[in-house]
Amino acid sequence: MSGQVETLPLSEEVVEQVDLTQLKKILKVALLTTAEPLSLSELKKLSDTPIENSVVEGLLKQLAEEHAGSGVELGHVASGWRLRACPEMQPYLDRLNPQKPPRYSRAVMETLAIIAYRQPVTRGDIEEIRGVAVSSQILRTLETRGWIDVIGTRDTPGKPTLYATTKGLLDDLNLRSLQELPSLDEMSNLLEQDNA
Amino acid sequence: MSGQVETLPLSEEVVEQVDLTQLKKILKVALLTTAEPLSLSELKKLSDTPIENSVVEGLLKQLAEEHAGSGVELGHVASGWRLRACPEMQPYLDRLNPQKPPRYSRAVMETLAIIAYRQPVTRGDIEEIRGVAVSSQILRTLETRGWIDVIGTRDTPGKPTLYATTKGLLDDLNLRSLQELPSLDEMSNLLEQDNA
Amino acid sequence: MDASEQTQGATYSIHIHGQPLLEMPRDLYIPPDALEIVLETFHGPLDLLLYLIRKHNLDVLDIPMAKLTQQYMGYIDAMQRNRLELAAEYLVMAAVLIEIKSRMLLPRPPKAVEAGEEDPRAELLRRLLEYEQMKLAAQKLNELPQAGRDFELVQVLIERVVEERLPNVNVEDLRQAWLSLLLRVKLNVHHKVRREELSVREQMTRVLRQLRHGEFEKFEDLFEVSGGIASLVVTFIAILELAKEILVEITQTEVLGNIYVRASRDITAE
Repeated sequence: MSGQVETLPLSEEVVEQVDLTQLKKILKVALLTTAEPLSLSELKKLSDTPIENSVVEGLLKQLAEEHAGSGVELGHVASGWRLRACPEMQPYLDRLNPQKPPRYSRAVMETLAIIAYRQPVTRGDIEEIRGVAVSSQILRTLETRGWIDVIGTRDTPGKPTLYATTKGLLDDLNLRSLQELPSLDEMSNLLEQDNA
Repeated sequence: MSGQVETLPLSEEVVEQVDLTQLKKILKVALLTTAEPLSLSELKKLSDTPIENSVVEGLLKQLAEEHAGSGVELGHVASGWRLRACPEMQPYLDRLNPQKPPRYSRAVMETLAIIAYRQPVTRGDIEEIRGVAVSSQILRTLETRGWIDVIGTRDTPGKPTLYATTKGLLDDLNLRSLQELPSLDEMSNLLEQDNA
Repeated sequence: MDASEQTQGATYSIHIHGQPLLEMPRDLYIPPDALEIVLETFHGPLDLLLYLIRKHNLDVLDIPMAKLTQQYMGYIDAMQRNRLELAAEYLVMAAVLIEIKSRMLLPRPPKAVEAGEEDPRAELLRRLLEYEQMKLAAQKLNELPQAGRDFELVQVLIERVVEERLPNVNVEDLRQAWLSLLLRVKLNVHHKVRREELSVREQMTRVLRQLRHGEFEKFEDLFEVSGGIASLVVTFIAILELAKEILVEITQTEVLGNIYVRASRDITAE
């Protein structure tokens, strides 16, 4: 009897301290104000009293359900939980940030075109066609992007590196093969039109 | 009769295009994803069809009401509308980010006050009021924070730079205009201190 | 002044007879350790003067110049005795105070008084009040909740930010690049453009890739039989082209024996 009397107020106190509605509100605000994912252990810090993982996870599940259809979703990624805008909101958000995707310089595009149509080519070949020196930076940009790679060296003095385009380029251009690139005939026609 | 038949589909179409529930959702997501305030004209871009200011303002009012008590509030500041966490949530959020931004020194705050209340001012003006030299560091701190800005030069010998405060300062202080700054103590009140 | 006795205060909370430093005694006694704090506490001479006036209940409208100057000089002397680096402004202010004091000692001609000639203290008063006004304004500004310090802004992630770093290129871009190149080249050389060139080049790349390991491969293994006759022909031309450019080595050890192909010596770069 006395044991019961002693434990009762204690457990009541605990229930009182962990105000789940309040904690859910705090979790939500934390997720709203943090762009980085928050781990479970970070989220647990938001409770004034020690709390079980399962309780936090339960609240997160509730939050995820409450956000359904709101254009924002609560997701669980590798490093924790985070809110993000649903992809279908993207077109609207883009209207606010018309930050156009960066464009490659003419030098990069011309180098890529030469490699695509004349592969395998050396840097010297590219320079000969473009009429100017090709910086390592340009080639590195295209290599980093995974659009060109080194497939060997030409057996001439200096053993120049041979570049060719990759499957990755075709994938990114949504082509099945290099033959689907705009044909050169078509282009020379265009050229003639220009001259006409 | 034929007139009615012709106009009816048209007005229905308009009603259909401006789906206010959808627009409110888009406005909300835009406000959730943007830390910078969004102006009315930016928010209007989110509608697929041209829309009245009053309609957007009505939706913003609804959103503000819906956020009441959620720990997040929709506010109207100098550059537009934005969501912020209520200050009472800060103690919890500080647990996640124990590195608080440093408080500015008295010298920085006094310089800011002089620029805010006496703008546009030159460095000389600030030094005259404070009675001490103003270091470049102080001005740079305020410029880097985006709170002050060079708005020109005074047409006196040496063409000293003129400083003024920015909308960013008002945004960061959650104010809509300079008139909402705390009012200055009247000189007469300062004098009366003696007599007390 | 018995300074040595009074050094019990720590650097940041100096107490004199139990009183914190900021409640400085009227006799202007300053413990030596506190001087630096004094310099840090007061932001310039106006600030120090305001402190003296407010703390000693001096009348701003009728500043007793003798008393104020004496107290101010007390601080300056103490700081200089301790060879603390004193901002020049403090010394300038000392000169201003002494000047005002001396002008007040001179009898003012009645004419000047009638003509409303300014009290020599007027300018000092104006400056003091203006400074005090700004000092109080700064305090109030600092009390306003600040973004990042007192409240956070809501910012939910938009994934795009991460994804969109790389420029997008489409076929049209590539075509335009090539076109502009051709335009340029056309000015110099007549460029012979042939349709089939592309697939030959493509096959050259494919064959070279296949041979990248550096070992001999059977000639027939280099062909993609499923590609049809046209493909076989193009591949054959490609291999010949590679041989012409000394990119591959083709060998046949016996008549009618297997033909082997391998990349030229240094072609196996990786």
